[in-house]
Amino acid sequence: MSDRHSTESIREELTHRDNLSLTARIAENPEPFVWWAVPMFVLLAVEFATWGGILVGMLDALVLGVTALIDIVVGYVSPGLAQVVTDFQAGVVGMLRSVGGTLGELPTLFSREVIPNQGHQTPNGAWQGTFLGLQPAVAWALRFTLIMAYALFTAYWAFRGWLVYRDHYRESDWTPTDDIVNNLRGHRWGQFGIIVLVVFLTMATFGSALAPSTVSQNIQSPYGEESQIQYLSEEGTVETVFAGDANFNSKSKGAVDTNVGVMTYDDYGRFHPFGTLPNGRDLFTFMMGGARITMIVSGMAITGAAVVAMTLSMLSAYYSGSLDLGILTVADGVVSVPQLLLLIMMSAVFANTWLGAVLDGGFLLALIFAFTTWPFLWRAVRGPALQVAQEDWVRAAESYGQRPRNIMQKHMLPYVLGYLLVYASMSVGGIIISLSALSFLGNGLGISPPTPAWGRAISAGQSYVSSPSWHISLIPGLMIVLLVTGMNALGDGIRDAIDPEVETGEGEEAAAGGGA
Amino acid sequence: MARSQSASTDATDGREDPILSVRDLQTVFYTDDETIRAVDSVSFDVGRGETVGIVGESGSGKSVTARSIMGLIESPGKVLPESSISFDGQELTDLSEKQYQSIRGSGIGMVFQDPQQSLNPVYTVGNQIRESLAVNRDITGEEATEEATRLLRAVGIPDAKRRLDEYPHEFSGGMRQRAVIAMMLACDPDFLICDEPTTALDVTIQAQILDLLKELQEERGLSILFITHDMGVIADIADRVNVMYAGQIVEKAPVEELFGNPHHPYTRALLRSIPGEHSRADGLETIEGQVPTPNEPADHCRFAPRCPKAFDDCEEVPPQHVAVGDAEDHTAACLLYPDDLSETARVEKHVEIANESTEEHS
Amino acid sequence: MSNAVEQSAPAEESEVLVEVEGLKKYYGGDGMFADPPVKAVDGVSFEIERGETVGLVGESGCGKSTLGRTMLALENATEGSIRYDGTDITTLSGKDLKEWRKNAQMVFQDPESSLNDRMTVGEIIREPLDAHDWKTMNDRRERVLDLLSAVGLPDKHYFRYPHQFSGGQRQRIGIARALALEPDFLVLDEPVSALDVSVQAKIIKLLEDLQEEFNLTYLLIAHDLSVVRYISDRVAVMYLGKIMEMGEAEELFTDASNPYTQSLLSAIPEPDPTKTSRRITLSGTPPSPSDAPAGCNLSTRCPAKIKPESYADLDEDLWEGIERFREVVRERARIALSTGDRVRRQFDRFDRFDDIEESRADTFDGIEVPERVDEEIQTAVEMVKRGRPTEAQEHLYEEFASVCDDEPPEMYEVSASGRYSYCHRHSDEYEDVDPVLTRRADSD
Amino acid sequence: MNRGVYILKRLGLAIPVMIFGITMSFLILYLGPIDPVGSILGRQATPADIRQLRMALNYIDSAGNPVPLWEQYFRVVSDLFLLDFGDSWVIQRETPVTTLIINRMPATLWLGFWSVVIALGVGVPVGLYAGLRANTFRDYASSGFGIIWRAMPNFWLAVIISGLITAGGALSFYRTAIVETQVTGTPDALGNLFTNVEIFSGIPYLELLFIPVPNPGPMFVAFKWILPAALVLGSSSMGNEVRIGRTAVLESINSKYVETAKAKGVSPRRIIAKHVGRNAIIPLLPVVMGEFYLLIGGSVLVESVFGINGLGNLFFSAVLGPDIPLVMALVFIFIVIQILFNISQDLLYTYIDPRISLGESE
Repeated sequence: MSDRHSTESIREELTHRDNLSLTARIAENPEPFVWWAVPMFVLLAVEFATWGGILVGMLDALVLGVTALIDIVVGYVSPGLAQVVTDFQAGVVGMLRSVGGTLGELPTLFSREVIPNQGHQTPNGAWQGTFLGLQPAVAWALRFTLIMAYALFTAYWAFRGWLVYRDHYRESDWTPTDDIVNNLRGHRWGQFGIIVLVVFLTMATFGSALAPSTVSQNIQSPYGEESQIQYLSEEGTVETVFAGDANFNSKSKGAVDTNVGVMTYDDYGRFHPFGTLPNGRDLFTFMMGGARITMIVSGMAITGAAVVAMTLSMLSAYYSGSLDLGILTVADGVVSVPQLLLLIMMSAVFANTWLGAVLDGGFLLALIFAFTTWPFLWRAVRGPALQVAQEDWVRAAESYGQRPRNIMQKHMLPYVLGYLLVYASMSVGGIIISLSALSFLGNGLGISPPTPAWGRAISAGQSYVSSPSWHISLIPGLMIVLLVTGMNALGDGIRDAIDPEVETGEGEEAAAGGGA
Repeated sequence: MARSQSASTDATDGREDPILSVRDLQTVFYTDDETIRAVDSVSFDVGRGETVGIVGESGSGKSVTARSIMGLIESPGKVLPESSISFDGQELTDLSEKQYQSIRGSGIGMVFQDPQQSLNPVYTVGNQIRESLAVNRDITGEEATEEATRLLRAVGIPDAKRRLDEYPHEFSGGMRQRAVIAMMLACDPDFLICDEPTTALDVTIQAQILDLLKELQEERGLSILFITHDMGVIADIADRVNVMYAGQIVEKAPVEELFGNPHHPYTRALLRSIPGEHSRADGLETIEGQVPTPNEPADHCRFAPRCPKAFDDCEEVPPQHVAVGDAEDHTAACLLYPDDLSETARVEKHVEIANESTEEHS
Repeated sequence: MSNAVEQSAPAEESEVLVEVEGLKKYYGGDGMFADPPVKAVDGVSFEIERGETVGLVGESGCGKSTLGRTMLALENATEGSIRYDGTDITTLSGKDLKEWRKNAQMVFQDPESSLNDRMTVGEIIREPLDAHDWKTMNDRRERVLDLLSAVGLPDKHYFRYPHQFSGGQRQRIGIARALALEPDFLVLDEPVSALDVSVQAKIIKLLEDLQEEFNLTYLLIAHDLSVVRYISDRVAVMYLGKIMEMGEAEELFTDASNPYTQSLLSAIPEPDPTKTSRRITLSGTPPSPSDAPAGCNLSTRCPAKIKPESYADLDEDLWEGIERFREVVRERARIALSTGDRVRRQFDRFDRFDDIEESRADTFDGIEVPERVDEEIQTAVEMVKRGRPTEAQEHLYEEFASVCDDEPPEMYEVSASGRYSYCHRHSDEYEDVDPVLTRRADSD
Repeated sequence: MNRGVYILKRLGLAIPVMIFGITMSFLILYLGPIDPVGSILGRQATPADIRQLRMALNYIDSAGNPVPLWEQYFRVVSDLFLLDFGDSWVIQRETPVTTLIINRMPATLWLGFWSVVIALGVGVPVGLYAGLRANTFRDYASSGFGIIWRAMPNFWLAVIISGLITAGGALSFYRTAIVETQVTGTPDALGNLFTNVEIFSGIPYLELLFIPVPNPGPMFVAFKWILPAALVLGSSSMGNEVRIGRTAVLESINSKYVETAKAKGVSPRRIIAKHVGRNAIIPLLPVVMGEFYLLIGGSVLVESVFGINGLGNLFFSAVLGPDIPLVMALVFIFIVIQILFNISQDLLYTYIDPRISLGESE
């Protein structure tokens, strides 16, 4: 990282050239960029359909949810206008769905079609229909490993992009971000958090390809047209059966003879890495479906809460006084009702509205979580925000007449953002736990069945903890523990990276919240 | 005043049997990618009943010197085994943590820079003074309270008895530093290290504290090692002065001699960069460049890159302390001295002294 | 910008740039349960002429920084006016205020916290220009480079972050930022106090050069008197929200009139061990700005305080003892009693303050106390013991207060050069400061 | 500021908070699309029945016009503040809400009490220990323990532990150890934890006074019964305490006042016991007080898994009911308790940390 500029050229560049943008710099020296961008393009292209699919899915949910909200509000004022909103919604969603459908047709490199793991044994013992005739377990493991490796490598390559930018295109030879990255490089615990996050995001994105079966075949419509499977019967003939019927005979009900445990095959030649549920469905497939909804809901919730908390903390720190007191009262008011109680109340009340149907109830839950979480985040970052507002550079900006909005954005936000990230990643654990707690309680709370939700699996296995079917409750719980620990680790990592001197976590317990 | 004729003779007498004798003190800090020689071969004495000053800019290693003497250097820092700190005839560097405890307080007391932070906020001032008494002098109960009141009164805090029951945050800055001094006096030390005790205070309060220290020294025969960055303060309080730069002592001299007849280019530049009574017309002298972080062995003069009088050998030969000026006890570590020799002779002399001292060690 | 020097025509030399009149800045004090207001600045008037440097010195908490900030309209003045080139800036708001802000800027004390360290040096210096939409982007960048070289930093630092610089360099960046909008007036708030001596000298030199180059007017706030003396044309000494003395720098430093200025000056340790100046020690600590004395601000600590007529013959030591004892009682009056103590006081069972006897004995130890004084003291002691220190304080006040406790003094002109000082002793009625202080020093 | 005035001021600030919380709950319950009438009467209800019930529930007035929302609101809120909680609508028709709550209270109190005691008894010592042994294997082990406890969902832990204790589980010996007990359901021994000794029996009025004397037998049974549930309920607080305790100790240990105490010659053990200990408690206070918060939320889940008939379970069924008066009453009580806890936390601060003068904390 030598100085790219001689003193002469700096003055030249800064004062005589209008275009100093990144693209101009890349055009000047394209080689490193190309070396990075081409592999990145290939990486994205081989799984284009998956990336596109998740993007479209999220957009779809967002459009549905936001329009539904607007609809409800507008509905109070003018039913006619509400109709317009509904029409708009139908149009956009229809379009998104058709795009999604087209994307679904596109092949991907690591799909179950390319490396199939569902097949049946022929009477001579060989496997048919699986990848290269491998055992389903091996074929599945191969696909699983390849996808994980792909995802981790893609994440790394994206980071490489930053390195390329830093080394070749950045004007400064050092920025505070470099320190943060360096600190994280020596922070094993934080790295553990990052890896956990990437792995769970992979599960959410590639869930259907990671699982031995698909949610639709195995869980949502096991008696659908496409849910027929072939197997080698005890008589030595290859039979065809609905997945639902096969599920019926693959239940894990606690007794030795009615149990399909971890890493075993059922009678239909299907491999179950995590065993089956009491209703015979594949737990691993269920978990992957659960991962998707969990990551989407908790991601949306924490983003919403963080945006509110950030805006309010800026306002309350910059203006302080009665505005701060007002926000404090509202925040305390929200917090005064214990969070889980508020959650239960709100989701019970709204469960049957059609806002509750968006994303299988997930959108509503995300809203409720955002509403109950922002006060904790706001409280946690209010301190740092107040501190930054006292800094001399804020006084300096005032002294030359900078607008308050700019002061908050340029001079306060960057500092608070780090803390916000720390507390957000710590609170997201609370959201994940509470989310599965609601699904655990059932009775219309949480994610609506049959969409998989982790809490429901734990609930289903409740009576089998001390039986051969122990896996049903144990595995989903461990997954939650792993994810929450990972998010806490990530929070610790970011905190140590932005502020390696400070060992304290004031406000952490405030942000941790939840506790379901 | 304190430096009357008789006082300085006392000090000379004391120096033959110094209460503290530091030889070749080396304290290093190990970080991930470098070794910082915060204190690099520092030697000086403190005689009985005298005040010795260490003056230097931030990062010169003066505070680390104090902490090394107190045995308060913690990992990743380390006092290297060649170092010797002898207090009252006892070698401190060999002591175990437990033995050191008996030296701290009753032997050597220390007053830190920030009185706000050196008192525990959750205990009353009286409690903390009584703790000193209990630990060091086995005085407890009613007697301790009385002694504590006496001490607070001695450091000039009015209404002392009631003040005992107050918490540190109820004291003003100057009062707090007085309370810290009282707390250290409660240990009944022979030797007191003051690490920038007035830096956090206003001038009028600083004047009060300096007067107090002088008074206490006279009353109790204390020996004081006074550390500061302020040339004015050092001129006011010290009998003898050591000037530190980048981990080393570059010049030592009795105080009048140092201020009246400074020799080391650094000392000279430092004194001339103080605005003081210079009028605007004279202009201020400045020292170019930055104070370096001492992260490599001292095989050259660390001031050379900023020195207006540096010559080639300054980058090659580590300067040694040689006698300069008229007074005895005035030495400077600079290749310009002794100035009655030619340049080559001077350099040779320094190399020779350096070799002698390494031989001594091996 | 090199032609800036020529612009300063001699005609402008004596023109008044800033005129502060009766300025007050109080904090808090409103609301139902509020404590009395903190009087950070309490009635200050002075002028600054174009092109001059006025030093503002005082100990921490004396209100000098608040005064500086209020003069830049960073704080709303509670009372009084600040005229800048004829405009009263306390009345400005919105667009006008923003426009005015171009004229006056501030350099901050701590180079660590005055620069946003997530922005490059270029962005930092450019921001004032951006905020005012100054010319084109290229012009702004050019101006930033010019400013960098004006404060002695190379162009390549444009893309660096404040973290990569030492304290002195960071202070240069702060100065460059303050100069960006070509202001006439700079408030320098302790610009060198966080720096080492050798670095300090360089920044002082830079400030001098810049003043000459751009014809700047400085208000230099500092607690380091040697810096102020070196750089200022005139100096104002502040204590507890008031200006105690103001006048020509050299004259004020060599021939101060106000007892506070004299004590302050005598407290500076000189880097010259051969000098043994008489030191006038101020006793005790400054009272809190929310509880300032009714009369002269310095009356609780003054070394030249006027004695009330009826006690004019009292011995100096005794007088000092009385003052110290009043301080003790005053401190006790400030202690909030718990509910339990209040109840006990109602029933005459209060004994928490019995140790006042000890403090009295302590204070008057070895001093001969005439009976009439002793009586008054004893009354006060009894009041304190009954748990009524406020009454005791009032009693002592009534008995021993002089004009210094009662009335705020006026500003007296004390020299032909227009120096004025805030002290009763300059009035013809009383003996002047110097003989009193000399006598005091001799008796020590 | 006087403590009494301070409490008044805090209560004054709490009122808007309380009103906000109650209004929010009211709006959710009354504006939301729930239909208590339908749930109470079922599908076969005749229009006349419905009309009568709606009248009884104050949704419509006697003329059949809907009661305006604000009128309902004022009625609900004023009743709450007058502590008139009304009758249950769904759970037990026509039973006073107060009776329902009082009946369910003991189980939750017993559970909550032990979960706090266990969490404090384990979490705080482990956290302090980890801080004292920072960056050693033992620290990592203890901190790891805290992190895992924090990350475990209460309900899952409850499922696993109750599952392991049931017959055939790995921990089934727990049922039979010492005395045989159930581990799910409400401990039946709760009814006679205490014997009331009536000291003034027969004397009018005074006979109402009694001294509760603990019954060791039932008490132990009830304790053993509730232990697993309490452990689960306290788990996340335990994790928090470990974490915050550790950082608090570290912060205190690296402070200047600890260094000063060392310089006084105070022994490390005493420094930890006196100087570190009390300062480390301060940041733990909000965690401990915050436990209440976790308890209320967590008790819904833990009580539901362990089948304990406490307030958590009551709340859950009230919400599902929907039994609006019961929900409002419980929310009201929770809000009041929460606010009282916050105020007592602030007050406790003023006792533990002398720096905080009344009125300065927000």
